[in-house]
Amino acid sequence: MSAPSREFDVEAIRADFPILSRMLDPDTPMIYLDGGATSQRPRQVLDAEVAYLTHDHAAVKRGAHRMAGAATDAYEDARERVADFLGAPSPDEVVFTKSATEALNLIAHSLGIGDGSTPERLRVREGDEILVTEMEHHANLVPWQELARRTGATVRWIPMAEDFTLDDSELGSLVTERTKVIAFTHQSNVLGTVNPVERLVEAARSVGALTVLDAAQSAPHMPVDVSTLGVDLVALSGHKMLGPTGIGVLWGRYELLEQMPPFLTGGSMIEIVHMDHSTYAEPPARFEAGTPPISQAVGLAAACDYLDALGMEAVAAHEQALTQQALTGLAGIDGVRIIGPAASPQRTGAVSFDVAGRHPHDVGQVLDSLGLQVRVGHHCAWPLHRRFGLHGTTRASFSVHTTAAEVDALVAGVAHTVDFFGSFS
Amino acid sequence: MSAPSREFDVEAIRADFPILSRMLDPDTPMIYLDGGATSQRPRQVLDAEVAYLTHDHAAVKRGAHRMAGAATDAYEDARERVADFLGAPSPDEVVFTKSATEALNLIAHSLGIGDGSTPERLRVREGDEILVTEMEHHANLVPWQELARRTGATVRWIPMAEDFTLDDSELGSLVTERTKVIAFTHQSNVLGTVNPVERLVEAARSVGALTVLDAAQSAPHMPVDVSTLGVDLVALSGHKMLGPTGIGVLWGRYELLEQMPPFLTGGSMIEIVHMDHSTYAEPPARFEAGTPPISQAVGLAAACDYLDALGMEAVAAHEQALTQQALTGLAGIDGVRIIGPAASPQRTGAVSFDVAGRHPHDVGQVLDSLGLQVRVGHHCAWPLHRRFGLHGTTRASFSVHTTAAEVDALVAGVAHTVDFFGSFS
Amino acid sequence: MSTHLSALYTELVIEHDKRPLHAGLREPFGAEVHHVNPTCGDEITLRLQLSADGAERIEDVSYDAVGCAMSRAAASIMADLLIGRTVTEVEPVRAHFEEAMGSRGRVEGDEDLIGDGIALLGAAKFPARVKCVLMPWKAYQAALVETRALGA
Amino acid sequence: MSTHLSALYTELVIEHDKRPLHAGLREPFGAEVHHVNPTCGDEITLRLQLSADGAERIEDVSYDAVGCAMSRAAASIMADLLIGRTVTEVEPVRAHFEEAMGSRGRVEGDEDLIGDGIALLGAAKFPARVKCVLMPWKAYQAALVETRALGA
Ligand SMILES: Cc1ncc(COP(=O)(O)O)c(C=O)c1O
Ligand SMILES: Cc1ncc(COP(=O)(O)O)c(C=O)c1O
Repeated sequence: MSAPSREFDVEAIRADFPILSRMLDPDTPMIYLDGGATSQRPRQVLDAEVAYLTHDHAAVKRGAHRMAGAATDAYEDARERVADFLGAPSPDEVVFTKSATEALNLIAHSLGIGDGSTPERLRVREGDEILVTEMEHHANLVPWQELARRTGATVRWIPMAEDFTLDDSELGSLVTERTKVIAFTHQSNVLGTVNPVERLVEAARSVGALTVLDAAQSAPHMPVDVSTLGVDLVALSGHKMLGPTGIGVLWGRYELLEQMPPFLTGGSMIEIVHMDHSTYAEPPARFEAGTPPISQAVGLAAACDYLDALGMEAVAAHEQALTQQALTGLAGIDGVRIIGPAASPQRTGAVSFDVAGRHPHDVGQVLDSLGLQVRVGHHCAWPLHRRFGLHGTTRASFSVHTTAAEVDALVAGVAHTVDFFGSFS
Repeated sequence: MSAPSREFDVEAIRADFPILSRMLDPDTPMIYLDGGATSQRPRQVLDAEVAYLTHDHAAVKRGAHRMAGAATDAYEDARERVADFLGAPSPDEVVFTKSATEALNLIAHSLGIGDGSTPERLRVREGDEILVTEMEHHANLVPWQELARRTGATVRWIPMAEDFTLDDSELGSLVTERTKVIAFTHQSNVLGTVNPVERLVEAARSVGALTVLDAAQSAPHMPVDVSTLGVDLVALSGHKMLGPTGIGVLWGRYELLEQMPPFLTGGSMIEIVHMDHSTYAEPPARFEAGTPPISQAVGLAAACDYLDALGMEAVAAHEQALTQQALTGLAGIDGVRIIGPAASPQRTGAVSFDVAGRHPHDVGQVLDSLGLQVRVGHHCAWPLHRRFGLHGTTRASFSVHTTAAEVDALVAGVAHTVDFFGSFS
Repeated sequence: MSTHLSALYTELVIEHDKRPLHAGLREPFGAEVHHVNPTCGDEITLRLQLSADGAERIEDVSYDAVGCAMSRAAASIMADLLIGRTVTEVEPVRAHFEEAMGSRGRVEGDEDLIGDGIALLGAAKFPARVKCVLMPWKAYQAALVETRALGA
Repeated sequence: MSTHLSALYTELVIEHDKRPLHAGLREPFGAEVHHVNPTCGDEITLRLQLSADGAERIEDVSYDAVGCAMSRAAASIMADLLIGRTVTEVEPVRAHFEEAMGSRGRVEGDEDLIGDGIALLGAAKFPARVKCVLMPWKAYQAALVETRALGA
């Protein structure tokens, strides 16, 4: 068991998360190892939202009165805060959506509905190709399938290698002049694999394809700096990075956003509306139809503050240490197989595994009886599981508040699970 | 000044809204008359959300662990609560979206992307017509324009009569065999006009067209019972009915939802996912891709509880009285013209007006200096304003916490505004 | 070990999971259905064969189930309850089982009706598991509808 | 009446609103632009005429502005500041005015540079009004870009 870093005071962090004191049974404390599905919120995030709502709430961008001014300031300050967190050159590159899923849908829809005034680069059409990977979350796969269905384009994918990383040996033939988009996850929500962003960006650039990065599982766990990643568009979720549900982020290079047709339409995204036609505002407003998730933006900004105060490098180091501890511990249990690149030191956040002969649902049930809240199933990455002949896996995921003792409890719990089922004749 | 109804204890209600004690200047209390843009939240709603987040939060529908069970229960109970609030026969007819705007976009997109397996009734195609009204909020206009653009259908509209109600004299020729959809607002967010739902539903039925009701401005102010309204699909916003931002509702008849293609795609809305194709879950899951607004659903359910405890009939009566008080008071000021059906006793919620020779922005600024938070501009209903030769109006909108004294202050404030600008040589 | 857990994973459940009754896909059959639980990826393929005499006697239920112990045990127990009886006879069994499973533990379960199915009721307190246990029954119902439609 | 209000609606602003200088659309012009503030529906059509000698002297700024008192006064004051000077000369005026307006009241404003524009700075504390006041200037900038493009 590796001790948490000296600067990273996990006990102090835990005190910020009210939910962590929950008991599941009178003698079973809750051990939350499902931050990969959704994170818990520190008091600072809850308080920021409540403070906004009890002091400054009003509709944004639409009012001349002072409350509207206060609300608009809160909302736009949150945009600046998120831009800063992501290293974005301008807050105008940050679009608030309801989730990473909506951000990815926004991109996929926008690329399918352009007209003569839209640059070819931003129009996916019949015969074009969209390249994804075999490890994608459904959120970064199904919207592309639907785009392909609507336009006559084709979805191709970079397959998995046996070692749970991408098999990019055929990348040269997968990326062609027909490739319009390469969409891939930064870090797999199942495997923990961190993808080679630079190599994929280079391949995309060589044919003028757009790159779309699903950062839902990296932004909460490691520094994500859009100014150096080289990708064109990035999606992420508020609720996976200590922020509220109901908010996500699309980051995009301004010169692209500026040319992309709107997705959702309605109030606040228009320039002029007539009964028979309308024109649209500049980004980010163009992509934020209707009343946005205002208090949620404020909460997300507070989450960025919280994470930045810890330091994303430190967060990554903390979670890498826990990940290595879990990998080592679990690998020592008979019948347990790690599904993911066990040797990768970069990986953070999640460890998935298979218990021979045991359905993950049954594994999860036994772990739950011990207070261990882990996720079981295909984790919205069904093709990935199918590729490895699995119906599902059990996944433990780590957060800023996870302790080495909790990881020990996980390892002991899995050992107990194996024994438990072994005990039946 | 009419006294508030005996049963309806406004002072007790006000005590539930922490933000109402805000001062704008040391001697200027905030008078919030912009509930039409977004409502404030009672403590009960804030508390419900925080209680959920500090006790039960986890990802919904995806986990086998007990926290996921608690969260799923909270989320699905909220769906039942909202179904009940709307008189929906089944919670499966309630889809959580991010806003009324998204709900309307969902409908408009879904109707445009069907294929051979979709019933003709649910496919808008070239040559088809979509009928809206000239008083629509942009949220119930622009998505239809975009659907028309994508499909080759045409948007037509029921024009306004001089008395600020719909001119349905030509309804017979506007509704034709080509009409696939009639989309209209229940109550105008500018005029307060309540539309003749029954007549429009009848017209739609006579040609087999779908009816889409924008209830964003009725659900907060009067009973809305989908089991008796006769419409097919309804959209509304959480944040306008004392609930959180970041959540809206689409209600639809199950037999329609069941046949409508999905809009947003990704996790939790699928049945089976392969790399090259996917199949989709039944409603409501089919329309809820990704992690939904969980705590916001809990907050919205608490808002339904709050409103139902007051009783929507009582809420309507309270706001109708305030509306009549405002109409009478404002009509007595020289140079002030009511934009809306002054004589309609049904109307609730909002009173818009024009001050001769004064831009609404200037009117709003003076009112703001008095603490009166009213909205100015076109209120996302630009065509409606253009129809009446207006660049904008000033709108005061009322909520459960609005007092007769506040309406008096509004009337006095508008009189003061007229004097103020009259004082310049 | 928690009491919940021992209520779920009884010897009987584990026994049905390990050595499921009537498992495998057989001929003849009137209809075959394939059901999936999208949340966990569990699948069942189920074939139903009714008597040709109009009495709707269930001559065979054969199946291939991929899933957790609870869902596999549920399929095994269900097949054993169904085979040899008429659709009308088993309807109260199905209805009672579904009611008890959906009751979060409030409905006790009548062993005379649902036999070994009693062993599955421990799952009633776990909403996520209720679906697992009911999936074979949903598949049976769908196969019944289809068999009737094909026969008509 | 609040002091904020008297800082916004000075006699000078109301005077410019009532009797705007250089208002109306005139010929000749090098470019015409139309700007809209989508939040409030305010509109300005603005025409710019530069000297043909390469010195980029602003020979005329004519406009039709629909909007609140602040925005109409801003157009009036701007036109008066621009007409007769070169683009280069007015650039520091524009830049300073924009900076002061965006400063939320932190930058005081240099009357020598922006003249009557000083009267508009009361709006700097009202973010919703800053756009109103800057809209004519944005229109001028766009017209300048267009004039140059058409001339090139
Ligand atoms: C890699 C990845 N992408 C996208 C998503 C979708 O995020 P959300 O559900 O917040 O839209 C998730 C989370 O479920 C994820 O893990
Ligand atoms: C009549 C009407 N419809 C739709 C909307 C859109 O609601 P939201 O902004 O919550 O999506 C509004 C509110 O702005 C409205 O007043």
